[in-house]
Amino acid sequence: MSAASWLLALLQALLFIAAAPLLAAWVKRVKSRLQNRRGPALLQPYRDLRKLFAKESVVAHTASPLFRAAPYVVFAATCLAAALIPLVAAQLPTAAVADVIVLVGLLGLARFFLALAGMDVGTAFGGMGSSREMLVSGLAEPALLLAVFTLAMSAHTTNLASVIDYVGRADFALRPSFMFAFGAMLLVAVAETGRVPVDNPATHLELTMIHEAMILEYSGRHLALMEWAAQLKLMIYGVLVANVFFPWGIATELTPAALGMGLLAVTAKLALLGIALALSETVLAKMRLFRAPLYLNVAFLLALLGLLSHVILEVGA
Amino acid sequence: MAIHLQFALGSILTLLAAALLGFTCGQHSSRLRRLYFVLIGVAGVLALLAGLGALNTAGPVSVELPFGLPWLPWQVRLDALSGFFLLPIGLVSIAVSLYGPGYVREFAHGGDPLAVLGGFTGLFIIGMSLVVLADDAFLFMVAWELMSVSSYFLVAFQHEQAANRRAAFLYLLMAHIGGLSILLGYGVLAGFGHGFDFDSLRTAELSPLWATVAFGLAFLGFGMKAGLVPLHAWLPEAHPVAPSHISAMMSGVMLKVAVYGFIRFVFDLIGTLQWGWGVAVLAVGSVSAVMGALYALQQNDIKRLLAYSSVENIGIVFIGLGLSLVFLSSGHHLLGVLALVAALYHALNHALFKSLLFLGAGAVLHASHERDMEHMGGLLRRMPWTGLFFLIGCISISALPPFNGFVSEWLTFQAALQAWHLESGVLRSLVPIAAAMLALTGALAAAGFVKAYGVAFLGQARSRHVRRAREVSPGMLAAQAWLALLCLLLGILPVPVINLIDAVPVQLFGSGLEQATAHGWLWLTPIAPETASYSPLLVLLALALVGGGAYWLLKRFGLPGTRRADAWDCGFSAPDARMQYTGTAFSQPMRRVFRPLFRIDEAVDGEGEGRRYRLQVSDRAWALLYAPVASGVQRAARRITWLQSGSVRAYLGWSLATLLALLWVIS
Amino acid sequence: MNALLLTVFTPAVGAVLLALLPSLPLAGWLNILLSTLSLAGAVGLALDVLAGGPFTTANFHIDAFNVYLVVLTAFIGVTTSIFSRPYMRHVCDSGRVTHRHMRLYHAMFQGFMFTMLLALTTDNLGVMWVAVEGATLATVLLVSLYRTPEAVEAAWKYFILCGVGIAQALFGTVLLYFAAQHALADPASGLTWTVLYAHAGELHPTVMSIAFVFLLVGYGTKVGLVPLHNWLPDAHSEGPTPMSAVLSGLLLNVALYAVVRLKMLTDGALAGGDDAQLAGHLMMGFGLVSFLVAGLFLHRQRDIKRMFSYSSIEHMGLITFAFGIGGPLATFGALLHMLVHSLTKSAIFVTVGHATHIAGTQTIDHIRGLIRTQPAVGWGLLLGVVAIAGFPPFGVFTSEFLLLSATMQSWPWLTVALLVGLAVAFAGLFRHLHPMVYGARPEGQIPVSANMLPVMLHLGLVLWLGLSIPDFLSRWLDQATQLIAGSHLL
Amino acid sequence: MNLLHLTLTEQAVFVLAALVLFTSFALLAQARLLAAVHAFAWQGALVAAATALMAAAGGESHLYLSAALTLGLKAILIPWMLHRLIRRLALERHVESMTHPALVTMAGAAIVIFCYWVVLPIARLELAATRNILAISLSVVLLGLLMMVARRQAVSQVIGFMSMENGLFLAAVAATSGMPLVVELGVAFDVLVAAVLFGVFFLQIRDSIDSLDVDRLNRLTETELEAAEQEGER
Repeated sequence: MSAASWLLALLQALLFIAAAPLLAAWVKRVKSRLQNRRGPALLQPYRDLRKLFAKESVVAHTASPLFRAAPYVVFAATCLAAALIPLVAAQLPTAAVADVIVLVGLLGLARFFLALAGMDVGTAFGGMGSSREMLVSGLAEPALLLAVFTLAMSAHTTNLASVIDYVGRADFALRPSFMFAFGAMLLVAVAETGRVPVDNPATHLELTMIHEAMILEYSGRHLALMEWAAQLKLMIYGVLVANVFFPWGIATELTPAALGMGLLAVTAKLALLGIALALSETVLAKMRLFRAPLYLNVAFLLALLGLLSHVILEVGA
Repeated sequence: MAIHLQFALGSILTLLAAALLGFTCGQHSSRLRRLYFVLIGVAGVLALLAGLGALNTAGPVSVELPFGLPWLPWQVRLDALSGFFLLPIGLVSIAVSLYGPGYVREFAHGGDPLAVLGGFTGLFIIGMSLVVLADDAFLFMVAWELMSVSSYFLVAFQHEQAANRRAAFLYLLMAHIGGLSILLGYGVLAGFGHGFDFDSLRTAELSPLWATVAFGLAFLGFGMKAGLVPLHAWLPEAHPVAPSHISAMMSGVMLKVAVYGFIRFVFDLIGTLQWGWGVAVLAVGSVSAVMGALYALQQNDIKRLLAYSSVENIGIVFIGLGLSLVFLSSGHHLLGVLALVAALYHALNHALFKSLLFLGAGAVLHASHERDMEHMGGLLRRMPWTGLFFLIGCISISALPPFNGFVSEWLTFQAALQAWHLESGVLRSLVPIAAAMLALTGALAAAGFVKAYGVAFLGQARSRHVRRAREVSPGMLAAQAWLALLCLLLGILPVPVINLIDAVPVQLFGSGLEQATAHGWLWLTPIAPETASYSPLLVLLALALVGGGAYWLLKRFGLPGTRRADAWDCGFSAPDARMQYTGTAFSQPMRRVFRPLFRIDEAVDGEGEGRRYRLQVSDRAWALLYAPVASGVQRAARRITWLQSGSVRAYLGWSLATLLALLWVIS
Repeated sequence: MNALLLTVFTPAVGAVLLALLPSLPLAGWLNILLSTLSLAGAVGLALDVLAGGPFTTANFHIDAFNVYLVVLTAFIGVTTSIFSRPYMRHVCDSGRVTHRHMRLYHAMFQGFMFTMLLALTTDNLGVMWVAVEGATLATVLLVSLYRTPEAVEAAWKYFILCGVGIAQALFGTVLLYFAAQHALADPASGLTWTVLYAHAGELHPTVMSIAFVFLLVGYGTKVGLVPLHNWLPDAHSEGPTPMSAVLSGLLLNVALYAVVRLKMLTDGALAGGDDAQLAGHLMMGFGLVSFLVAGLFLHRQRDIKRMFSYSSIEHMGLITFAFGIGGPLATFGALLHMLVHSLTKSAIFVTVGHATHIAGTQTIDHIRGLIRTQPAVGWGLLLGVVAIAGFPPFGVFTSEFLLLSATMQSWPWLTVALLVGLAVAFAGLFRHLHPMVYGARPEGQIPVSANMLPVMLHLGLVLWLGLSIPDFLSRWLDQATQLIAGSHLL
Repeated sequence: MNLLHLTLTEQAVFVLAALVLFTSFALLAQARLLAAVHAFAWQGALVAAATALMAAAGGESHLYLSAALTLGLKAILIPWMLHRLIRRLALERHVESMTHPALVTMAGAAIVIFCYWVVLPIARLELAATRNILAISLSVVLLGLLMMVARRQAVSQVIGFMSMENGLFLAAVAATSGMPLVVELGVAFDVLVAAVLFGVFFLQIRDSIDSLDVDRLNRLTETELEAAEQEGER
């Protein structure tokens, strides 16, 4: 891999990280429009981040060093995960560093520290949030990996770039396995990014919180990093869904034109996804916590069906 | 005699000396005690050297010991497989030798004579080393049972509590039954191979049926020792009640010895594999992994939690072995090797982080005399180093990058994802499901260790003992540091490690896993670079870079600092320790979701102020497997008492009847 | 020859001496001395045989097989007498027996040794019968030594059952003699084992098979084969502990020795017939049944000595089974198992004796925390039971390993039964053992003066045998195997 | 084979053997102790007589000795000792209540037939003229055993035991015209000692359970343990 491609990868990662708040803002805005509100400006999240960075951060007396280290770990892990995902160009050297399983692992690392941080101060809410987060993710992760495996087994690789490459090159075919995997992926994405109907990012009622409950004690720069990581996570799942299942337009060779094309394509896809998410969040209501397992079982079932249909229908035995 | 074989025997002799020293003058003087642990450490180093030597030597080396039966002398053989399993023995022994002097001090004051502890610890390690080195079924069984018995004495070490006695009894019973079935398995092979030395066992020509019988017996025996569901129920009883460094040995090393036995028996001795076995192992492994993780999540005794997580990790190892069996039996040699390497790697990893965690738990026990996590909390600020090492252990065992647990699980995943190579569609669909179970296991394990660490080390202290806890002695910390360091190294440098392990498949099947390490020490590419590749070192660096970078930036552009304040109290009184989320509460959602898998006895006793919430989560294996067998034996025993009615006339009647019956028979 | 006389007749003289000797302390020592003399003779005898091979005199026949048991018997006689001196003193001081009874005890101890050695060494099956019966008569009064109702009852059952059994054996002997008379040139030597064995082929098969049934049931009663075993637990549990030690360490062996000798004759007579293996099959059946049933009985014991007597039944069953299988490997294993079982079991009974003194009772429920009270006794018992349960590195494991592999070769499916039996028996032993040795020390429980030398000696030997079988012993056993199974193992 | 082919002495021996068999049935059916002892004495005497006749017929002199032994022991000494014991234990009037005496007798008959069936193959080999007596003696042995099973009285058990010994003597004499002398003596010695010990035991038993009912010797058993357990369960 040439230095140029490394540079490109770096740029792409930076772009990814920079664009994450924008996606969140876009979803918020569309949602409020759908609810006949004007909603915040698209740049609002950036203003929030700047404000938080400017504030001093308040740490509880009972907090341990881990409490202060966690935000950096979470942020770093999430950024790294983001850097692994082809955003505009498929062929990137980062793919050699880690594949999709490592990606899931990195998200897991972020979650691990997030949950620990939630329990560190020793309030009831933090623990509650961590417990619920681990439940949801614990049930979501197998479904996610199973969906990924479906792709991986069709593409014979767990290397994201190669998967995208494979799906992109393959002449168009109606693949039941992809259909199911896509469904599963969507459900998991919603659950993992803490959106309605599993969690509600906008809630301020402690007892219903999951993600918010874990970062309840955070403030200032720590909170900023946590928020940013959350927005990154949303973006990650968005790009995964968008680029893996619909790799149309993604740059396969490193010419400016192709890259520009890829950028446009991914922007459009993400915009559409954002609208879809906003729609679902408008029409759906948050579920009780113990409905979430059922929801995730559906996701797992879909992923499993995807796998089996791949084995039975597409390969044939 | 080859130098590394000399090392191996040397370590055994050293251990023998240590055992004698322990038996004779264990508790008398602290200097002798220190000498004892030095000997253990030396033995560990020798075992380590022997293992490394064997992994770097082309062929096996063997020697006969002047013991055993006249026509069946003890034969010792050191090949790559044995060498590999000498590594965990050596590494953990070293850790124990560092840890022991500080830890056993508390027993010196109690009524427990250290002689028993010291002596049997030595014999225990000797047993494990000999099992790995044995080259004939007789020595193997002797060493195996020596391992079981000596560890049994260690489990029963603190025998004042009835629970420990019961655990010890159960442990020895299970070990005995398992040992008998292994013996029978060897008997089957020997019946066809005409001889009990491994060479003649290898030559045994078995019909598929008899091969399956032998496999079944071995799987039963070794699986029972390794603690596979549903035979696992003794394990979480026995491992926790031993002194912590012994628990570390048992969970960390002894289970690996069981895995070694299984590999030796099935992959080496039986030789011709059948895919049905692979499916069976895969299924049992997956179930063990998931059940182990779920039960671990429900435990509040920290050592029990660790023991159950051993069940889980052994399950993962067996998933790898099952995959290997499936691939090898269906002719996909390379993939079989990959799965085997993954299993071995995970076995080694588990030895490291499980010992690390048990030593950490022991340190907590030592400092606070507390095993129940519901009474802990806030230990990170009182025991920062122990806390740090325990955190590393938790991350590793939760299979999170860039630590070692992740590498082996990643390899297992990679092997599973090659299922599309398989011809049979059934296998093609079964294998990925096993992979999904593995994923579920990983997530549950993460949840379990978030609970363990969060409840025990974070938050506020929940009891007086814990509030008084202080950091433990440097020796004990050094032991943990050593293992933690190894966890990190095996996590970020997988390629050299795999180069080392590679000798095992090379000597077993003639070819190894070259392509995995073909692209330099930095890139791990199990199949091919475009299929999957992983470079944990870069991942670690990138993490450090981003995290450190963010930290540096925030410091650099001098943003306002940090203020300490009370935690958010929702406008009520300041939160105290009793308001924290308890471990029971933490695991409640999982308990509710997976309710059918547990036997839950839940109640609220009392009224008003004195109300108490009581929760008893017990293992279904008891009711479903153990109790029926026990009651069956009891019933049979009660049935036959009429033989002995006490009346002499009845006895004479027996005599007469026997006589007449026999005369009838022969006429 | 002198060695033989020394071995066999020292006890006979000793019995008379001890019966006349009034002083009790002296008697204890004299008892030890006599046993040692007899052991010395036995060792000399063994050296003769190992050097010059088997020899036969007017009434005696010594070969590798019985000299092996002679040495074992004499050795255990010595260690038991060492143990019994302080033990019986303690009993006497506690006033459970009078001085007259002590004299009886010592005299009968030697008398018993005499009958055992005579039964082993004689060449005449009739004399062997007389000696075995004599052994019953010698021990029966010792079983009722304590005069408790249980003791008397146990003695009565012992007496009646063994008497009947031995009568049946006599009938078998008569039939044997009957068969011999028509096969041999000189009918007068019709009970001489060597002659019979030489002409075994000419004995009439039908008569021999009927005779063997009677002999098996008869001597089997003394071996303690289920369902003829009922006297054994009672006698062991009620008699004084040294008696239990020799009973289960020696008497059972000697009875089994008789059975094996007669099996050799029967096999010779039946050879070539349609049921050539009849004797072997009968023994296997009895052995297996005894093995399994005894294992189950272990679970329900409340008296510690009773429990271990059941374990004796179990092991005798195993040995009988092995002899029944025949073949060099099984026979070798059986001989080895006889040795290690006798050593281990008598060691266990020694520790049990001390344990009962510590706790002041034989009831398992009241024996607690031995290790805390008196580590030597507690660990002795624990290790002894670990050994008897067949854990390496103790020798019992070696012999069981051999027996299992022998079974695996000839009767693969029976190994399952054996393993189940072993597991059941193990569970039965340890569930009772655990609370006895472990746990906190009950208040008011004090150590007693215990001489653990015999225990250490026995367990040490068993450990040695488990680690490696010395060359001379393996050759010795191999000669015996060759005698019994007809072919060498080594 | 035909009885007429035998000499008169042999025929006499057969008669005596039949009488011995009859006596053991008498023992089996006899409820009164003293009468049983007498019957036993008669049995001994008959065996002795049979032995003597055999000696006369076969001209084996050492059989006279064993005949004398039998007479002395079985017909005189042991009955006398039993007599003394019974009187010492004040059991002259003791009448044993037997359960189903008829059944026991039938069983005895069955045993006799069974024994004949067992011994038949031996009898077929034309070995010794008196071999048929083997069947009789075997039945006597087993009838003695049956008697021990049927009787709950210690004394009558001993009588049963002793009559077993009679059967054995008879067998030895009939089948093999006597055992080697050393064996004969040894057996006789053992029987004597046994008789003495029995005497001792009667007293011990009487002291311990002040009765000689062996069914009351049932302390040592496994089953009562179970009963206790069920008590506990309830």
